Amino acid sequence: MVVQNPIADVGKRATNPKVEAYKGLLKRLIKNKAAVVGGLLIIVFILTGIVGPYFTWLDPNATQITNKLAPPSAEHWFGTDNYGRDIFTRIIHGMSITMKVGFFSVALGGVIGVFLGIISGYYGGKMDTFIMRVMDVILAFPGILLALAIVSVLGGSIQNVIIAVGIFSVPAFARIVRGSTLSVRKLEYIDAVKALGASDARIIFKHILPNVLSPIIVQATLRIATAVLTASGLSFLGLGAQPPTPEWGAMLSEGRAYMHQAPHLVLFPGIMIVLFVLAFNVFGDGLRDALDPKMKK
Amino acid sequence: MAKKEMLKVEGLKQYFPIKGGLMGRTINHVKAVDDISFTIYEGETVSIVGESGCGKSTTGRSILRLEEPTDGSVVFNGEELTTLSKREMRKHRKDLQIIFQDPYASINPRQTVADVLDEAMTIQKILPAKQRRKRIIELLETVGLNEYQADRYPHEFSGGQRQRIGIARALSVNPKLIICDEAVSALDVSIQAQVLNLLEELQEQYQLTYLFISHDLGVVRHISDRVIVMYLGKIVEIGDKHSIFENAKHPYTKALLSAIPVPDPTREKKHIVLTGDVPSPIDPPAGCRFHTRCPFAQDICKKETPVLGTYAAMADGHEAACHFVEEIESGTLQAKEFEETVFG
Amino acid sequence: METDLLKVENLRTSFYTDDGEVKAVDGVSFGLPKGKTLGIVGESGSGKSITALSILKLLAANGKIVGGEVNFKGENLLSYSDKEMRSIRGNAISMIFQEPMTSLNPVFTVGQQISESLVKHQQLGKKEAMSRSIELLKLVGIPSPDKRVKQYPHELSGGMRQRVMIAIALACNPEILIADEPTTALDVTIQAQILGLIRGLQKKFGMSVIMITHDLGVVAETCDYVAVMYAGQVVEYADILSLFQYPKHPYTIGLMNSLPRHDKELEKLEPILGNVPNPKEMPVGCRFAPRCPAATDLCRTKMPDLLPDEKGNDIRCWIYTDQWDGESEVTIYGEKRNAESGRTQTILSH
Amino acid sequence: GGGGDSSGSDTNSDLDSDKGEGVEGGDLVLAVLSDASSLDPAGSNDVPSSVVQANIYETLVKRDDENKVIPGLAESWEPIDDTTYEFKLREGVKFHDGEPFNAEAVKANLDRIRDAKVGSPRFFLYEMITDVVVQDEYTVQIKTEYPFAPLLAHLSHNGGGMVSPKSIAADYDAMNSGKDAGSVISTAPVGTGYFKFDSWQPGDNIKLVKNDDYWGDKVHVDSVTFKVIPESPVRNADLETGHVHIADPIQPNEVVGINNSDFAKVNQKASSSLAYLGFNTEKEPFNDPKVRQAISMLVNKEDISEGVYDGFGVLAKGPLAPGIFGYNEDAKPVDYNVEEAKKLLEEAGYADGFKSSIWTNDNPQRQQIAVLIQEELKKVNIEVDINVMEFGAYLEKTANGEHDMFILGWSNPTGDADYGMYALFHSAQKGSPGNRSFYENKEVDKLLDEGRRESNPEKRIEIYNKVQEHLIEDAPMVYLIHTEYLTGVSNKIKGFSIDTSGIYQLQDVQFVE
Amino acid sequence: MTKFIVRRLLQTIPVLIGVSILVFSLMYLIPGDPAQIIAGEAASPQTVEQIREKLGLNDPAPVQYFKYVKNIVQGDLGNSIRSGRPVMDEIKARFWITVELSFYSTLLAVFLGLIAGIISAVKHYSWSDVTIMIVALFGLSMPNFWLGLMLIQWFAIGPDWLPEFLKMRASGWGDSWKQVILPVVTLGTGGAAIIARMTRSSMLEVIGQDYIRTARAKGLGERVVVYRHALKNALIPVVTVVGLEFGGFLGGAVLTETIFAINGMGRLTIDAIRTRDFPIVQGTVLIISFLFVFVNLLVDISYRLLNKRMDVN
Ligand SMILES: Nc1ncnc2c1ncn2[C@@H]1O[C@H](COP(=O)(O)OP(=O)(O)OP(=O)(O)O)[C@@H](O)[C@H]1O
Ligand SMILES: Nc1ncnc2c1ncn2[C@@H]1O[C@H](COP(=O)(O)OP(=O)(O)OP(=O)(O)O)[C@@H](O)[C@H]1O
Ligand SMILES: [Mg+2]
Ligand SMILES: [Mg+2]
Repeated sequence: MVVQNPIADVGKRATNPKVEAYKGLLKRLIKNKAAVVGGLLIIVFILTGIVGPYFTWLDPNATQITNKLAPPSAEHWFGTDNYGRDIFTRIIHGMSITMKVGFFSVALGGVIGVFLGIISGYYGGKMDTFIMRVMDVILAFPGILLALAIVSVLGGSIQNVIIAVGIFSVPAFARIVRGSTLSVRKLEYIDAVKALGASDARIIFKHILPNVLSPIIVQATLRIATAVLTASGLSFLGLGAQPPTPEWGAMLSEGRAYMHQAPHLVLFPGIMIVLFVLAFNVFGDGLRDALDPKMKK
Repeated sequence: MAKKEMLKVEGLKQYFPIKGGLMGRTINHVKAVDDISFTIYEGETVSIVGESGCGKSTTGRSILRLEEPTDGSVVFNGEELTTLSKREMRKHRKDLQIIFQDPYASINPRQTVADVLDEAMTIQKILPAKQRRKRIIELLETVGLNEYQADRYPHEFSGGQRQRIGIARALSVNPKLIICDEAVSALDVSIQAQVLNLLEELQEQYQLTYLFISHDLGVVRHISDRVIVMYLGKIVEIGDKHSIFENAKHPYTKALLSAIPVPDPTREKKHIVLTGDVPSPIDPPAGCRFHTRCPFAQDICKKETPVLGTYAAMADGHEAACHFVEEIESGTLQAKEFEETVFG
Repeated sequence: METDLLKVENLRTSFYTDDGEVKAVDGVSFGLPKGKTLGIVGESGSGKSITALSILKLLAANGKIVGGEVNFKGENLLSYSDKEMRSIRGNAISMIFQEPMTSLNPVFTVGQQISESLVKHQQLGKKEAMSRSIELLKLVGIPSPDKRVKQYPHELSGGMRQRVMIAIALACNPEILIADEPTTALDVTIQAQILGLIRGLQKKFGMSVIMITHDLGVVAETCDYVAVMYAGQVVEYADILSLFQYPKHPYTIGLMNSLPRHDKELEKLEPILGNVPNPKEMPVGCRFAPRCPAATDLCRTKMPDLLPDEKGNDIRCWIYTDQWDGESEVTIYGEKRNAESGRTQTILSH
Repeated sequence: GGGGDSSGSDTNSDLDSDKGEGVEGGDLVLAVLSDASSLDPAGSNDVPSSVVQANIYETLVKRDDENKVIPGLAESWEPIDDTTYEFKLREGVKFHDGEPFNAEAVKANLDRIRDAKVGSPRFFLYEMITDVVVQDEYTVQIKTEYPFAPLLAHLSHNGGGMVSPKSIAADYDAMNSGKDAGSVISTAPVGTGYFKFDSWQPGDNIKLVKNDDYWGDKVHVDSVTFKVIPESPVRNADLETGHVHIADPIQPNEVVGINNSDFAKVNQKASSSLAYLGFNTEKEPFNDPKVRQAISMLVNKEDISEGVYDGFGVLAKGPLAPGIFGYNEDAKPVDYNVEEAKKLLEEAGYADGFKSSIWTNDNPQRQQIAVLIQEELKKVNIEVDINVMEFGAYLEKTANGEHDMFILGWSNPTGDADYGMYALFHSAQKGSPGNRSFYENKEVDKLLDEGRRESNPEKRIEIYNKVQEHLIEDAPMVYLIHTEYLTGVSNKIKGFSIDTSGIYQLQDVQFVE
Repeated sequence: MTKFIVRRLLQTIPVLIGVSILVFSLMYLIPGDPAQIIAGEAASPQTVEQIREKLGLNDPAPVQYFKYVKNIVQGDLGNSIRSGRPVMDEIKARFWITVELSFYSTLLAVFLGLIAGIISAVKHYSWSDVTIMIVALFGLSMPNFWLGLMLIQWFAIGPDWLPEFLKMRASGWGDSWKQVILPVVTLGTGGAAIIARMTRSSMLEVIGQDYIRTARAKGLGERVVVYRHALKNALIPVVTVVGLEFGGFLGGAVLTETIFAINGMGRLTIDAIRTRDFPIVQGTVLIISFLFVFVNLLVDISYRLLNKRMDVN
């Protein structure tokens, strides 16, 4: 069959469209100076976290009581702690732990939250009411206490901190995803595939999930920041990583007894946490701007 | 008449609960569609017109069970749809397709055109996977797109082209009936005409039946065989397009037709202007729903709901739901405060 | 022809985006005589709204007027300072926007929003302004206006909101009212009310109106003159009768012919082929050339100017110039047009 | 070794040396780690409560700095037979509410603390008492189920603080109307002490005022406030800025800084408590004494003392601190000896080391000890994980014997060897009563039982010396250190001291000009 | 409006029931026997058993829960296990301290955040915008206990040259402004940062709205447009954040209270968890949750006052 005339084509390039779509995003991301700085910092953190420990020349856990609380020097860049351990080395080794806490807790909270959020937004009704009430309960429940309770039940360890912080971040994901699901669900293409006879699973995983991804990603980067802060707060309350793990929050918390005498014990881990959290906040912000068409100028 | 009944809707109701009050109980309903019946025969185009919120889209969605109807029956091709299980319904969806208004929202932005069509065929198991690519290209050509556009994403197409993709998707499963819900309303006039022509050609070629939903009476007149006029969830008039456009009987239909500006500066510019706004479907007026704005309204209109009927001077199959069709026609009933306005 | 109250000449407005300059308005010229209504029609994205916003200099931060003149009573508004512009806006020239739903501030009452203009431009006291607001609401046909002034926008229906917008626009008896698609968001029956209202008020106050719309029906019923826009340019400017009886520009012809009508039966629609050009990749020659059935090499390589014809209407098309290189009789979307070669050229835009 | 020995002495006199003349009056403010949980002597068994109670209530007998039992509210006492003691009470003593102190009051108090309905956490102190018999107004006899030598020591414990009988009656009345035991006594404590209760802002402060009717020497200050400040830097900041006069505890590492300052000095006092690393002797490989001994040899107590306590502590030879009745001066402690340890491990079949874990609670010093021990054990390929638990969970799990090694402390508020060893090492006390090593040695059990019943002090010392030898030999735990109480004392006051169980002695405290 | 408030109040009931079940089961699951903790490290089994019996800890969990709920309904939160005092009394003493601390911190956060956010939005892309946003990001990224410690180091202990009037009291709450500032700054900084960012983006978004264009089309001056038309709308999302922050402060006050030795609900809860003082934990968590829900109710109400549009839903 012939339809009148062929329609004029819009663009003539035959490039890979997937690449094109992401190129645009990347371009906008790169335009955001802060996001670039944040992104670079994150890359540095990740690289250091992975390869850094192989390049340190000291044992992060080797104690040397005779050299405790030494101030920063050429030998010990960030000084030594109350056991005479090298703080610089410990910070490098702690990087991956901090990252683990950030990533895994967000992954945990994200997976559960996204799942609940989609279910809630997609099916609505009683299910939605129930899930959202449960989320309200978790939100209303003082976060740090929830974490405290979880860590108390399961014992203090990195895994349990991750679980605690992860659960703590479930409602944030669930709410955001529910919101976006509700708006995506209203879009006509969802009805169109429904009208084609698509199953709920297909609609959820193929059509809704990919389209609620960008707020999830933004939320995830920002949540990593929050997670690291929460985890360090738990460490401060003595419920974080087990000694001698060089987790930054734990280092900070241990070091506070020496604050007057040897401020470098709290200064360096503190700065590292700030930088780490900052990097993710900045990057998350940039990502949000880049993903938000409204900000497109 | 030897016309085959394609779709028979009877007593269809769609009420949406309004939650509220203490503990989020249902305190009221939006009576979006309130007891409507009509039949569509094979190969024809029936349009639903009416103002925003009168329940046009809801009617379409209920037929497709995108919204579970509150009440009523929908018989498609001899089979009752409302009682099918979800699973069985999915199989039947092959025959009933829908094209939406918004060319930007009606395609998943993360699928290429080929993905979209392939998925449709996968779901309904139309063809073995290997032969689908060929079919996709055929479909694209059918709707006036090119093969090289198959692997592009929706954002690379214009609105009119996207609407064509939507049409291709609907066609891909070889449907018998397509519901076009404002399928051309969002398009510019010049593009709208392209798509309308395409729909007409496809209908001819595949003996498609259309349920065409639109508030644009120009488009409706152009494309339809028969027209249903809805007001606040009810059908107020139904008939073939000549009856409706040239011999409207219901005061609402008349007002509607008269309110539309005509693109002809030489014509006399008189319009019946209805006073007031469309009432809310939550608490629709009792009796005839139009009585609050009707210049002919009498006491009985406030109490009794008129039923569709064919009166004198009305063609076969032309029905109107008004207590006073004949009185208005004969001029024995005069309009109160009947306002006529001139725009220019 | 009367002297124009407002005369826009070769207006050009660009937006600066991440992907470069978007020439949203690129050669718009028209005149608006006092007391008359000028329609601006054209497809979505053709620059109608931006033209209107440019007149009032209300462009978004990334937009800039890069050329042309907007002469209001002989003075070029483009040379006005911000402060001078503010004394024009809402006062001598006011505007009604496309979206009645979002154009009213949700956190202020209707009365507050109307009074503001009055307080600003007519130095009324708050009380006076409020009672004047009530009068204005009455004027635009809102029942029980004394109650409505105290209500918030969300408490009103779409039609009422649009009336409020009109009341705001009329508050200071403007000389020009720009109505940017004042009825697109509304139902036909409500549209009829609003259009009737605007027309009535125009008669009553003798103001000039610019009616922006994409609906040729609205244009036919409300306007005296029409500017047809395509891809940021005015392609045809004519009095209403000439335009509908003998449209000259191929785009105008196409537009008329692709319009399904409820008042008469059309055999088949004659759609304009192809799509609106991408604003980032404008054709070098005539912008309509890629879709024009009569286009020649000339059309594709050189942009025609907007030139007046014998009736004083303007047209931007090579066919009606002496440079035309095609057939002398061309068929455009089923309509025949004669090329008018040999006419003298006067360049309208300076 | 004895690195910390010299610091064991009381430095009180140095502290006050060049301070000026004392003055009467003033509000003394103490910054303490945590709030009292109850001001009812029968209501709780924690140090923060005891330090306050000690100022309100008095006990029948007291102990002096050498741990000798001296008269308190009882002027004298004598054993009548193996299981009966008779006390002559001080006359003319009045409770803060004006009630007289007499034999009936003693009976009421000792009966109350043993009353199951009261459910006192200090019940264990007096559970051997079978009867309290009033002989006359000022004579009372206490009968025990079996001969119980440490009875006097137990009576010197804060739990034996005498509460006004009127309060006790009122408390019982409240209990009958559904209130918890102690609801009256704890909120309005009435004793005979040199301070009277004034007010309690739970969680924040407790204020006591001078008892002008005290039977003995009256205190110098008008009032004393115990203010809760959990964070050490904050306590010190307040001490420095003069908002508090006594800050307890001071972190070992802060001592030098404070001593060098011009606003305060640190009061050091050897405690009677023990910090230890316990083994679960019922679990492999710790059921083998050789392994336990080996680990004992691997623990470098000097390092712990230096690293964790900055030298403020006495290295432990055995379970008892110096000065406690029954302390074995001559016990041979296990010394740090890596070579010997390796040999022992080899003999035990663990030449290649093993994997294990150390549990501790969220006490920073215990965590630090754990870290240091972990590092030491690495040297013989013993890989240990450190498991820090929250206190409640920690107590429960160690009581259940779920642990391998654990670090805990044991304080000795009675100053008697029985208190310091019976609960820790008697096989009848496994689990929650104190024997979290699940140590079982028939001989030790027998000796501990004898020690309790033997009334002759010489013989008791002999018995306990034997016990300690067994305990060092068997090494059910590594006896780490007897810590010191480090208390910041403002230069604005003098006369402060602290006893071996950590109770502040405020009787003589006064502000200086 | 009243109807709305009543409805919202009733809606909090299921949340509070959920919270109570959650806290109850958590407390039940946590290892650690309160009787054991009260009895201490050296507790004879008889002693422990006596305490358990006294506290009713030997009842099965559901029985304990229903007893508890029954008492709550009668307005009785039970007695503290540790001190024996009624939970109500224990909380009352601390409740206002935490509320005050949160309130002042919120006030500070709102004050600083709004000013910074508005300046930032109005001077979009200027150096002051950039500076404010960088500072805000730091504020957001700082662990607040660390900030608290640093503040104590600098302003309580302080360097010698620090003038006396700048020396703050490191411990306690509320006797003088010197006891208020440090904790409030510690707790409020993060909130100020969040509010500043929120205000900025919300302002920027509102400035792009159609009704702002309408305001300009009326010929209004820029100040009127920004401060009258834009700000009032921009405040709506900010109010939500303020509510959430205030709620967060209530829970987050734990760390601040611990550091500054403030005798508030947060510290009470932590101590109670440590000592397995179930009734206290349940009481505080319930009250903090209730406050959180209540504050969000206030937010919703101010929402409606600010934005009448909400009535539609
Ligand atoms: N899911 C829903 N829940 C509640 N109310 C609904 C829902 N869908 C539609 N409605 C209401 O039902 C009525 C009819 O809606 P419908 O979309 O069918 O109207 P329409 O005639 O298609 O209008 P339009 O021309 O604006 O598309 C409206 O008042 C609408 O608000
Ligand atoms: N802020 C902006 N930044 C970039 N491009 C813009 C901006 N505003 C408008 N444009 C572009 O300017 C062109 C003209 O827009 P305009 O709003 O004037 O169209 P219109 O004719 O009013 O269309 P419609 O009928 O859809 O209202 C469009 O291509 C649009 O994309
Ligand atoms: Mg619709
Ligand atoms: Mg527009």
